[in-house]
Amino acid sequence: MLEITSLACARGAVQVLQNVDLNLIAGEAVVLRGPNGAGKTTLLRIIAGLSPALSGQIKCASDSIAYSGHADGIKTNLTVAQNLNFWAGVFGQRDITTAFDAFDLHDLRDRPAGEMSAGQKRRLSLARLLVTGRPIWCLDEPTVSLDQENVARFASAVQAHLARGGAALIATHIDLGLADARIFDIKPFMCRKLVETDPFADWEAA
Amino acid sequence: MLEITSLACARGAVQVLQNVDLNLIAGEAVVLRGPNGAGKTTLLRIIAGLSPALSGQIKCASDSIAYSGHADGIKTNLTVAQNLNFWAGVFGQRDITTAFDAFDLHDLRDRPAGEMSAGQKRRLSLARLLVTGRPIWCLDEPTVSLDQENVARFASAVQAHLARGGAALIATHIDLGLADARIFDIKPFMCRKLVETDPFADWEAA
Amino acid sequence: MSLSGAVLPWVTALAVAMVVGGLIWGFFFTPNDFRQGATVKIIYIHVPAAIMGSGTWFMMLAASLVWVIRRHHVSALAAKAAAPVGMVFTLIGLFTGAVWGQPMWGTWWEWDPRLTAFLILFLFYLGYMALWAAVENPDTAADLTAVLCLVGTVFAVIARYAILFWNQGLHQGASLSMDTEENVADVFAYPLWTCIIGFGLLFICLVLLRTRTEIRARRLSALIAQERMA
Amino acid sequence: MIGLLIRDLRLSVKAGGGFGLALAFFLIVSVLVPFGIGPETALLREVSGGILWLGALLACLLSLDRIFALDWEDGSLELLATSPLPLEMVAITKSAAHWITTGLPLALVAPLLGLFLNLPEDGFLWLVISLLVGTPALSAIGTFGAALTVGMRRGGLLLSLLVLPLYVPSLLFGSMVVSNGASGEAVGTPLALLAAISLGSLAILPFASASVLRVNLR
Amino acid sequence: MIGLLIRDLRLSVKAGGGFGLALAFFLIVSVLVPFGIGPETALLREVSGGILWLGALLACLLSLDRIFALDWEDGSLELLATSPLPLEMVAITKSAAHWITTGLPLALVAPLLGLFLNLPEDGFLWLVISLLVGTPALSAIGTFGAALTVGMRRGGLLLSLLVLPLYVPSLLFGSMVVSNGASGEAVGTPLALLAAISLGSLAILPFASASVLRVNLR
Ligand code: HEM
Ligand SMILES: Nc1ncnc2c1ncn2[C@@H]1O[C@H](COP(=O)(O)OP(=O)(O)OP(=O)(O)O)[C@@H](O)[C@H]1O
Ligand SMILES: Nc1ncnc2c1ncn2[C@@H]1O[C@H](COP(=O)(O)OP(=O)(O)OP(=O)(O)O)[C@@H](O)[C@H]1O
Ligand SMILES: [Mg+2]
Ligand SMILES: [Mg+2]
Repeated sequence: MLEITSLACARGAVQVLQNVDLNLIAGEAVVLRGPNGAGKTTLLRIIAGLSPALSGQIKCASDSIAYSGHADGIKTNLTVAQNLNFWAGVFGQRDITTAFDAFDLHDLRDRPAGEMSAGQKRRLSLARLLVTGRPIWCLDEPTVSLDQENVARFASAVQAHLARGGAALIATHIDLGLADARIFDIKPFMCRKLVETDPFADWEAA
Repeated sequence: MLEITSLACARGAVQVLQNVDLNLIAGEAVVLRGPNGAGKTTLLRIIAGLSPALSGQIKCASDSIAYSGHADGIKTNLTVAQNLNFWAGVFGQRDITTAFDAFDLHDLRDRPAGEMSAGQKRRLSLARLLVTGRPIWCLDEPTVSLDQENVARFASAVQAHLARGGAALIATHIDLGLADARIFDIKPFMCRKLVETDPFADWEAA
Repeated sequence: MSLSGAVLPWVTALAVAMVVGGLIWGFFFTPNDFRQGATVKIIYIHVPAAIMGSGTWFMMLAASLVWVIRRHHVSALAAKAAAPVGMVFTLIGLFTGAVWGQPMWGTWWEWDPRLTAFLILFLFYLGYMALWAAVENPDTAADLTAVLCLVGTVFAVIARYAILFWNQGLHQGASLSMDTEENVADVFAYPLWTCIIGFGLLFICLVLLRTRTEIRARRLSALIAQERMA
Repeated sequence: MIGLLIRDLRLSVKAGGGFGLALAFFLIVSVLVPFGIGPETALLREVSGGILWLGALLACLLSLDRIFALDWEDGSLELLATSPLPLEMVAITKSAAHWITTGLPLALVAPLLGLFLNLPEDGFLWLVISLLVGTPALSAIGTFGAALTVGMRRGGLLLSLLVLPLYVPSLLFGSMVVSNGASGEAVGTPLALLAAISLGSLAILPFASASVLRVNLR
Repeated sequence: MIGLLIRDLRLSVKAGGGFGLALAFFLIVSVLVPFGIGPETALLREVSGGILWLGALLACLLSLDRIFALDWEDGSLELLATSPLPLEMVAITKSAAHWITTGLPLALVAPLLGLFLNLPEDGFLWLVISLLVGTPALSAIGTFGAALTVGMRRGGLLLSLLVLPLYVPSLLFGSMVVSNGASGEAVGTPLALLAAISLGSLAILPFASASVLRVNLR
């Protein structure tokens, strides 16, 4: 579903990853690992199409990626249901009850999203993935602030998504309890060099 | 060092904790556990003096608590060293090198804090604790976004703090690797009732 | 509650009686002024509304002080309840003044000190109400608006003084004070006093009513929250 | 798209009176002007049309950073950018929501403030018309400015600095419509130009906004 | 405290010209005014003092929400509240930093803009003096307003609505000093009153600001 070949990623003026090759097939979950500052967030943002790659290719069907980053993307003034309904509308979906079921949000349905704890907000933000209807999930540390029970809930939501023929690429530092997930360590691809060593060198000569 | 007796905590108009009794002695670390939305953040904010308690007492020396919440409290436009120097100044400390050592920030010293990854920011925010010079640390999910190596670094910083006669109260969902930390589960103290069931009921009668 | 509930109908009745009576008296049973003609009759609405417009702010100030010092919940709600009433009185004062100004001074609006100060008072009401509306937690809102009311009062007084300094205007001086010679003629004064007292009673009854509504609304939301809890 | 519009309107209403606040600010500016330049009616009458347009412009300006800032901070903007909604559409919708909560109510309430500033009687109609025709451009330009500065966390000043020069033509023609209208001169040309600016901005600027948004998001 | 002041100043410089932006806004407003009200020299001369004061006030206003908003968002404000620094001190320091980055440069550059607006010659000195004396009150009042609305995420409008009526006395006395000065009348009384307002605000408002900050933080 997603095919990445010899991708080079930069953040600011510094290249942080090189030669990344990664294949994601339907029904597969890949856990992205790497120490702090390795470039996981950078990689995911590039795959989601938010940042441009330095070089290399990313092949996937257009409009097939659902991205979720460090921030929750929640409107604190709206209720949980309003938040989710909005995203469902944007992605042309109707049904938000599966999302409510998956993350046990029924009790919080009419709570203003600002009046929730960190973990509750996170659950709402994950529930959004289910209303995108998109096959490839690119998640950046999705389980931050979640307790054990909710991490398990998240894991089974991912499993269900895989069973439906979806795929997931998940950056995380903790163990998610996804039994047959492939681990992809980006440590070997790390590099630190300046992107443009001297962009105006030829101008000096000219 | 910190003595909490029959504390009741509310968030908004809802009481979330009741009858919390907790003693923290010098050299001791207590890990606060509880499911999402239990009231850990609420409790820590009350102990730190940010929110008022509903009832009950908190006894500790004044100006003895260093609080660190979900947010990092980092100025993205300043460098790492400037950020830390500022807090050192506010707390009347001088020396920031121990803090740099403890969280291995030397390489990042002159990096603008905004150009760091989530985990690197978190390390900076934890390093701030060391420049407060305060004995009681109240930390709300301090290891969010940290990789294993840095969680270990955090654990040894806490150990060193305890060895210096400090104490720590840490809310977290993951295992910190603090060998002899006492676990304090707040689940038994959870409650859900309205603070003022009906504040003006007696006015109706009057 | 039951006390205010018992008092309320009587105050309301009295207020309505006095306002209607005073207005009818003033409108139909007083002579036209020799200079101003029939327009003088606006006075029966304008002056009481203007008095109550500024009076309400002082009542809010007092209620805010009580809240800050004694944390008496009803006083916070009373201040909240009074603000829209005061705002409307102020608006009526401004509006009737403008309508009166058109024939008297030839313009709808004039940057006269009293008018200007009144307009600023109107802005204070707006800000105060906007702050109440903006804060969700009622206790937080009460605290913030109380401080705003205290600070606002000081600045409103300074502004009043500043404006006097800035422009000496066209507006009438005090014409109902007890000690001056040139009071309005008694034919005008009696119905005017009736209207003023009537407006005062109207203010009391509106604030009582709104405070009761606020209390009930608070109880209702508490009960709804309780329901949701269960 | 309708969903986004509704959400934005709902948010600005929830946030304590989307409509009311722009109006209140407009009111205050119009009230402060006489304090600055003195209460003489004749003087006020002469400057009133321009001052009202300036006030409307400033009221618009103050609410600009709300257009994208909140969505940026909480991460919604990234999510919108990866959604099926094209960013051009997002930009148009945001302009529309901004106009509905500021430009439209400003235009409707302007005559009242005209009274305070002693606007000549013939000017009232033209004031409303010029604001109705001209404020969409203010919203579209403002959206572009907000897109340019999103995520730069430097208060509203940089934004104002970028946007104000772009507002000059609208201000110029807008106040010309009012002053010509008030003094009974022909208003056709400035009004046509004002409308042209609005239509042009609405047609072109959403693309510019979307492209700078994309740059700022990466 | 000095540390906080230095940090704030450094931040506003880093954030793309703390000084420059207020100035630029001031400049633009002063330039827009002639567009709004027309270029007649006599008319401009008459309104210039007041317009300059108004421009300074609006430039102040636009930068107000920066005072606490950033510290609130990134959690620094909570940390400051739990630090040994009393919140009253924080409020004073914030006012001072705001004044140094807006009020002070505005006062210094105002004469230049006076030239654009044909301010009468005698007015220049009094313009500078009145701004120097009056703007500290604007910063202190603004800090109070920012403390009242911190964390309310509703753009600058609510803040402006709360703060502008409080600015009225300063604006009145300030522009009175300029216009009296320009026309050779006595400026003593309004100047003294302006100074009194500034001193009073600086003495009292930090306490009010600290108390509302505490309420907003809980
Ligand atoms: C929009 C315009 C006006 C406003 C905002 C306004 C406001 C006020 C206010 C605040 C008062 C003071 C009430 C008090 O506290 O004693 C007042 C009283 C009064 N106004 Fe006006 N006024 C306006 C226009 C006019 C006009 C055009 C007239 C008549 C020519 C007028 C005649 C009076 C009189 C006779 C009083 C009673 C004075 C006294 O007994 O103190 N007003 N008005
Ligand atoms: N805005 C930025 N500008 C320049 N460099 C940046 C920026 N953000 C991050 N970096 C650097 O790019 C590198 C990769 O960062 P990235 O956020 O991708 O790491 P990560 O793997 O997600 O780390 P973490 O686990 O801490 O979230 C880091 O070394 C970081 O310091
Ligand atoms: N601003 C708020 N207003 C009202 N209720 C709130 C607010 N914030 C949180 N709550 C509620 O208070 C309860 C306790 O929240 P708190 O943030 O203390 O939980 P927590 O233990 O820190 O959870 P987490 O592990 O998810 O961070 C939750 O049920 C939450 O829904
Ligand atoms: Mg990351
Ligand atoms: Mg929490």
